[in-house]
Amino acid sequence: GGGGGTTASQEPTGAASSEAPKSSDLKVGLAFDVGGRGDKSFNDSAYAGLEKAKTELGAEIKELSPSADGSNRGDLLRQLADAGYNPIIGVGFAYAEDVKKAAEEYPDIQFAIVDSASNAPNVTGLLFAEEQGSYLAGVAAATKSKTGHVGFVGGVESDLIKKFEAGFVAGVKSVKADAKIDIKYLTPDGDFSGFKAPDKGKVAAEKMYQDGADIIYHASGDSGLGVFQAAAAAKKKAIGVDSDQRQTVKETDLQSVIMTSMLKRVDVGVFEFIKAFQGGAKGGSNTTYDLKVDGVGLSTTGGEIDDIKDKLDAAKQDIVDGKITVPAKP
Amino acid sequence: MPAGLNRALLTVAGAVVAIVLAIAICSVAINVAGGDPLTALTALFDFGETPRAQANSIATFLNRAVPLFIAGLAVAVGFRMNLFNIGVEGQYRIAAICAAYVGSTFTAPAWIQIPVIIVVAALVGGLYALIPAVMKVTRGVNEVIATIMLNYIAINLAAFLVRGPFAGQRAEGQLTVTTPQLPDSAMFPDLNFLFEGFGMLPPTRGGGLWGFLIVAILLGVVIWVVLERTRFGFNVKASGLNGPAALASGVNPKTMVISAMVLSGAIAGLIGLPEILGDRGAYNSNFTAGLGFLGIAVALLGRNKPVGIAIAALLFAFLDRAQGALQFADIPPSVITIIQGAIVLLVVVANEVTNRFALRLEERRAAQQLGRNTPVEVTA
Amino acid sequence: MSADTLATVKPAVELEGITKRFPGVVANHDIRITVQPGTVHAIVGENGAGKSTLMKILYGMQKPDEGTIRVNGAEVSFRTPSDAIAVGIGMVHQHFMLADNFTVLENIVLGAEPKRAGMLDTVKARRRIVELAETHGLRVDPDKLVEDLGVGDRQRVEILKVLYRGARILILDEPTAVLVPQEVEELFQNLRELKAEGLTVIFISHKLDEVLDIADAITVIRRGTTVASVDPSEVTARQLAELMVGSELPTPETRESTVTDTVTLKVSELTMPGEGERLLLDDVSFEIHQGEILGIAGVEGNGQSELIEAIMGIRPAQGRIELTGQDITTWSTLKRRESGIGYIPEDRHRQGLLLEASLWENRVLGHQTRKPARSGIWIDRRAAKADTERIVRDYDVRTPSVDTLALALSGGNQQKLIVGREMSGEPAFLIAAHPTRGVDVGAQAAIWDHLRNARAAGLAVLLISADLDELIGLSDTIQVIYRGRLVAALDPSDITPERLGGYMTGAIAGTEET
Amino acid sequence: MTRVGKYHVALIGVAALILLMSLVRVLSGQNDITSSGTFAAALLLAVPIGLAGLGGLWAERAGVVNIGLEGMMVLGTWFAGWAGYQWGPVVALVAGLLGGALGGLLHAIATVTFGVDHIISGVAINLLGPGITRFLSEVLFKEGTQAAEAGAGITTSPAISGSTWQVSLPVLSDGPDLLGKLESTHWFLLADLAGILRGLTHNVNVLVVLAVLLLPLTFFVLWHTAFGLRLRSAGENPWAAESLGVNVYLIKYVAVVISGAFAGLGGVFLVFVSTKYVEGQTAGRGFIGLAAMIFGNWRPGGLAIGASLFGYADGLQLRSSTAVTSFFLFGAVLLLAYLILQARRLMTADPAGRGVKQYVLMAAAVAGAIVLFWLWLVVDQLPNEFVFITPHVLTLLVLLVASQRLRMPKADGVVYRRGEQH
Ligand SMILES: Nc1ncnc2c1ncn2[C@@H]1O[C@H](COP(=O)(O)OP(=O)(O)OP(=O)(O)O)[C@@H](O)[C@H]1O
Ligand SMILES: Nc1ncnc2c1ncn2[C@@H]1O[C@H](COP(=O)(O)OP(=O)(O)OP(=O)(O)O)[C@@H](O)[C@H]1O
Ligand SMILES: [Mg+2]
Ligand SMILES: [Mg+2]
Repeated sequence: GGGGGTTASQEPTGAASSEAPKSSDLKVGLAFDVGGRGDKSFNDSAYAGLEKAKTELGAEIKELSPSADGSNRGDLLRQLADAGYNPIIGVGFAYAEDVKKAAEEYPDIQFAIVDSASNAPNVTGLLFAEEQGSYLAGVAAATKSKTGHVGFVGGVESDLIKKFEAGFVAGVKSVKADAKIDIKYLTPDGDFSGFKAPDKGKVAAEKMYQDGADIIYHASGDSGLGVFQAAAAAKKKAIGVDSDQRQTVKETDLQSVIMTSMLKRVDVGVFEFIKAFQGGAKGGSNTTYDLKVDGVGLSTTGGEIDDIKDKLDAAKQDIVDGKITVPAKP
Repeated sequence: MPAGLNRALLTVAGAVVAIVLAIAICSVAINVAGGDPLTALTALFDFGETPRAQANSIATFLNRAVPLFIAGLAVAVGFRMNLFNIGVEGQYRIAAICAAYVGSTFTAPAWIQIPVIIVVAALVGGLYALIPAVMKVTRGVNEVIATIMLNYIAINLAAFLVRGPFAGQRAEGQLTVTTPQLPDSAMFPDLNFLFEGFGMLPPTRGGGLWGFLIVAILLGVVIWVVLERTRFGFNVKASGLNGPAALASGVNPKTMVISAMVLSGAIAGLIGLPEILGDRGAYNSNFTAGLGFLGIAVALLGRNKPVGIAIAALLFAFLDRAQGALQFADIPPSVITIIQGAIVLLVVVANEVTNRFALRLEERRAAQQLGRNTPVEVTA
Repeated sequence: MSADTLATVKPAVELEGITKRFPGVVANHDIRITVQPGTVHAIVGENGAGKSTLMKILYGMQKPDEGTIRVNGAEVSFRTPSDAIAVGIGMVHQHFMLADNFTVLENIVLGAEPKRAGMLDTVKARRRIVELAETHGLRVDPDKLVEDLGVGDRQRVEILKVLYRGARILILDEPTAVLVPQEVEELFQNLRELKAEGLTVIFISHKLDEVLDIADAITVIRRGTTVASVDPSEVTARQLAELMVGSELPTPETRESTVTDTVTLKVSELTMPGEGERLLLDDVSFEIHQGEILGIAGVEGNGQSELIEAIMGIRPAQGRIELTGQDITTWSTLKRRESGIGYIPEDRHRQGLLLEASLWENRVLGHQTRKPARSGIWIDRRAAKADTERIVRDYDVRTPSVDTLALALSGGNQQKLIVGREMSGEPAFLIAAHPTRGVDVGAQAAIWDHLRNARAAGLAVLLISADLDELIGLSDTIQVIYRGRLVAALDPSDITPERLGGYMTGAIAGTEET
Repeated sequence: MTRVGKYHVALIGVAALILLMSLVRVLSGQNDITSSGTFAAALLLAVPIGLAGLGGLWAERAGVVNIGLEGMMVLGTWFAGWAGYQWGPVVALVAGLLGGALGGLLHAIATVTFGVDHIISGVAINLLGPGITRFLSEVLFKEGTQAAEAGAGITTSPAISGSTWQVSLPVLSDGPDLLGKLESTHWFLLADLAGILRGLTHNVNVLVVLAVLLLPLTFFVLWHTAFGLRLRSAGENPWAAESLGVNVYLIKYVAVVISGAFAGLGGVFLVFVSTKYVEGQTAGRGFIGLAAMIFGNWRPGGLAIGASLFGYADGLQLRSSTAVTSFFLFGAVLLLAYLILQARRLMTADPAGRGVKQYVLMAAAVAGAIVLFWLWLVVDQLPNEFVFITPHVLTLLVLLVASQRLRMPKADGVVYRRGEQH
């Protein structure tokens, strides 16, 4: 598979490329996960990669959002295929089966799926080592914590979010083996309202702060807003997720509580996949965006973790070198 | 003209006017949003260019209609008796996971395997609906609250089961939690040959038209017969129209509450099966949710009658299908939800207006007969 | 302004050329009535003649298509009842218009609430009500819930509602239909007092004796038009009836007795507990023989409904019920019906009909498990329709077809359908609760005939009726029920309605049957 | 029972409940059972439910069933978010109210003017609410718009500008924070009382105060004013009301619009809590509110109890997954109390009064108490899925146990037309 060895660019999208857009007959289709474009998160990040492909690779792009219940995911893929798009990207692990089916039905088209493994010869799995990034977040939290007590708020208790939890816990323990870690999920798997419940996030975080936690890592979508609010009210810290939330969150009082964010560069994954496709790469394998390729990492906006940069770099190096294997399951 | 036909014509006319109005309202919205209503309208009817795209579109359309239809039936059985089963949502989820799991525990010829799964789903759905029914009958707990609460409980129970006792194998790197894969004999044969019959290119194996459509049609007929032709159906209708009168006529309201609720739940149990037996082959955490709530709209739009529900389900599915097409035309797909809501509202308004009109006609006939004071003629 | 002369008093109400059309029906046609102030003016006419419609027009609930209304000489045009209330008109409706879950006080002040600082001034309202109640002898407790009141009390509340608004013109649409003679007499006493105070009363009733008793003037309406205005001192009830319908007033008379020795229904020691200490049914025992009609007399709310529902198995009660020798105490309603109990319920809309279903479906109701409506698990539609057609023929139900919805039928025709249905099961025992309530004279006679014929064929009937003439005329024996107990067994051949009323209200102590 | 009697019984009930909670807390060591944090969370979670329930109450008291509360609430959240980021919280409040009221108006037009079945109309509004707001977001919050600059996405609005006010009881729960100090002593009963009081009075959003005040206000308006009497009469017997000159249509319109406004206010509250509109943030609270209203027997007091119960259980499970297991102990103690009462009655009552049923019930209670106590001892941590459903299960259990004498307004859900009565 292609793209595996490429170094992911650190720049966010939109950075004007010196390379002039090549005119090509590249038609890239992308199907979002529920929530669709404009969610300021996961989907938007994927879109950023797509847009970059448009400007840098001259691709013609089409992006579709599923219905609110997500029942038409497979249909969207087929529509894109029928309309002549190739490659086609499904954003989110929920696309796994639909991509598999579609890939069987359209063997001449290349597919990619974000957050799930390849399951057909013409499917590329774009995997992210969230647990590695979360490990670094854990290291940062444990090092920065004065009380030796940190917390984790997960939006929905799905295996994806459990990866975040597992990495975070491992990271914290690596620094302080006896650290206390509070863990709370907001809704069960299958009930995605946990990503949209700032009030619940706030209640859960408040409790952790009251009990003495001073840094909370959240992987809970929009519910994270509540975590930040609780942090601001308790004058404590929080760690953001997916994008650099110190930049994406616009409220200044909340920005200052976001010590760092665990970055998940879906944009990089999407862009690199398209680029590799253009270069003739075929699917059937996975590309993992891990610390090695900076597919995941910590943001440094605000400079709050600058003082522990050495420690973080060391941890990162250990992971990249394989000295530490971060568990993906709690 | 016979009163019945008269009425039916009026109803149809009212519905058409309402749908046109709903689309008109949305056109205005689309216009305001900077889109072109005409493009949107074309998108609604755009089933794709290639024969394959068309076949896919038709399959999507019908595949969506099937669970909506079943959901509508489930809700309607309750409504017929003035029982508001808001809990179809939870019932079908629990039923789906149990049926998917039970079906995966054994392998038998399809003609055994599939019926067993269907029966398990109906049983579990019925049992889950029995809870609010018993609560209502024994303790007078309002079924609306009970089923609302049980919906949340069902979501959690299913989440627990699918990652705990009912968890199945999954491929490395796959994050969706799922029940064990059903054996091939459990997969409902698809109906793709139909496309060939119409001279279209059938979708490839794995996609296409779910065979469960046949079950849904059969179910519709059976429910129609049960509701319209049997004693049970009569009792349901009587209890719904006038509880005290039904009681005085010897219908036991408690039995009726329980049986109607259980029947409703049993039908609800089947809602998830088209997807599971036609496509997924398992229950997983991406299971389509919300069909129970849509079923309420479909049932009411179809006036709680199987034929009406079928039409309503097809209409909803037709609109849902266009979500992709609309996005190709750069129109926000949320207009579909607006059209659906507007149609529900306007169709019932139109229905109400025409109903009144028809009633007036009927009463006028009755009054005229009286006025003439002629011996009343009864048609044989 | 009308050119009234100073010499004559202005009429309280003048209706001129009132016409009201409903789809397909002319309910009122060129009606002319003049009501003098300070009088009781009766309006009579058969069912559907248009009396209620006319009154609703006068009360602003319906708009006339043509015609003028003058109140105290001034022409008025009402859009809503509040306009009518404003000029001093009040109406007591044919059916109670009360909110059961409200107190008497709330029911009375609704729409004319005394306020203080934005709040409902209950103190003032209560004072006013008590005052009114005392001056007019309409005693009620303002803080009781209406659902706990009997019919007589409810009627009083209705009248108080009107008086509370300071109405000078009272419309009473069949106020006596649910009252026993004593209560009627009490009501009339009140009306006379009101009249003496200068109030005007418009009074509608089907009981012509009452009309002759109370009215100062009578207007007869037939088919929506005024056909005569008569002086009550110059007509007899019979003449009045002829004016109304052009036929004689039938009386319910039993011919020779058909009572046999075979006991059809035996009820022993039936007891039903109530909410508090009081028993709804207290040790009720009686027998009905083949071919016998047992009438139960009693003021509404003394346990009649409970007795019927206990016999039907709708409400649980202690005691023993036997039907043709079999103990049916523990049977379900369905089984009781199947074994030969017919039931004409007291409230046809509530317990007797599916208004939004066709006539033939209403024929099936209560007979789901029996021929001809049933075949196996199916409803036999064809047979049910055919049998409904038979009922329509035999009982003269006026309807275009058996597929017509029941709600399109007038009350009398609905009642005839129910009677026909209940007879069609060839029951051994029939409960007939108010079988002719709200039914006009013609239909009434037909229903009585059906009951008599069935009795002659051996049917045992439990008859409950507020119409004492009917009760005395039809019954072979009369039992009086008072506070859930059977207090007297009377012979209908030597009892007057007045005396019967005395037993019913507890004024005459009962001769306990042992 | 007289008014005073009822009031006293309620007080005794509350006292007994607090005592019981205190006991369970001490026994189980789960301080969260009565901590100020739990009660603050309970308040936060109960208010939107209560507001939605109030919306339901107003409509249903006037005879219009309102299943569309969820949709109206969604409208409330969107409009509050949209107005809030531009013009601040006060305008957000007004806009959210109006948004909900708009949904109410639609419901009123359909049900009152056109006589549409109330449930259909409500269901349609539940479709329309999310549809319209999503559409509006797609148009007004899309990339390149001013809102997007301010931080909006298609699923969220920008944060509302300016802050909402919070109030505390001076001295007691703020500053010296006497209650807080008392709470941290963990003394039996005293600490519990302090925790509860502090939770309900520390840093409370003004909107919470407003919402809580709306309950007695509703009671006052509906049961003690002329307007309220007319409104309720429209729900009990609109024909009677009409015959007394009450404009039933108008009353119903007003009631249903107010109903929508309250649901919208619930939405505003959610927006204030999260400082912005988030798509899907209502998460079925309209339905829960409806359930709370039915739970409360169509009365503001009962509704408050229903909403509080739900909010409390939800707050507790969010704060502490382990504290939830104390409900086993709670149940066991309750059953024990029931047994003691029954046993005393058995001693005193005459033998004739003892039935088999009573013994069976008592035996069941004994068994139940043992099982619950055993569960409490054995179970440390329930699976999360069972923790999440605490409020729902609790609501069902309370409904099962409480005697069911629900009485909805008699003409609730009946399609009323002027001059027609069947
Ligand atoms: N709302 C209505 N719509 C259509 N027709 C009506 C309506 N109300 C009454 N009618 C017609 O008007 C006629 C007069 O009815 P009305 O109720 O005034 O009779 P009534 O004299 O009061 O009879 P009753 O003695 O039974 O009370 C009825 O026969 C009916 O045909
Ligand atoms: N709401 C209504 N709309 C239209 N027509 C009505 C309405 N109510 C009654 N009618 C008509 O009025 C006629 C009589 O109805 P109503 O219920 O007043 O009977 P009634 O006058 O009591 O009759 P009866 O003589 O049998 O007692 C029926 O023919 C019916 O068609
Ligand atoms: Mg009548
Ligand atoms: Mg009348």
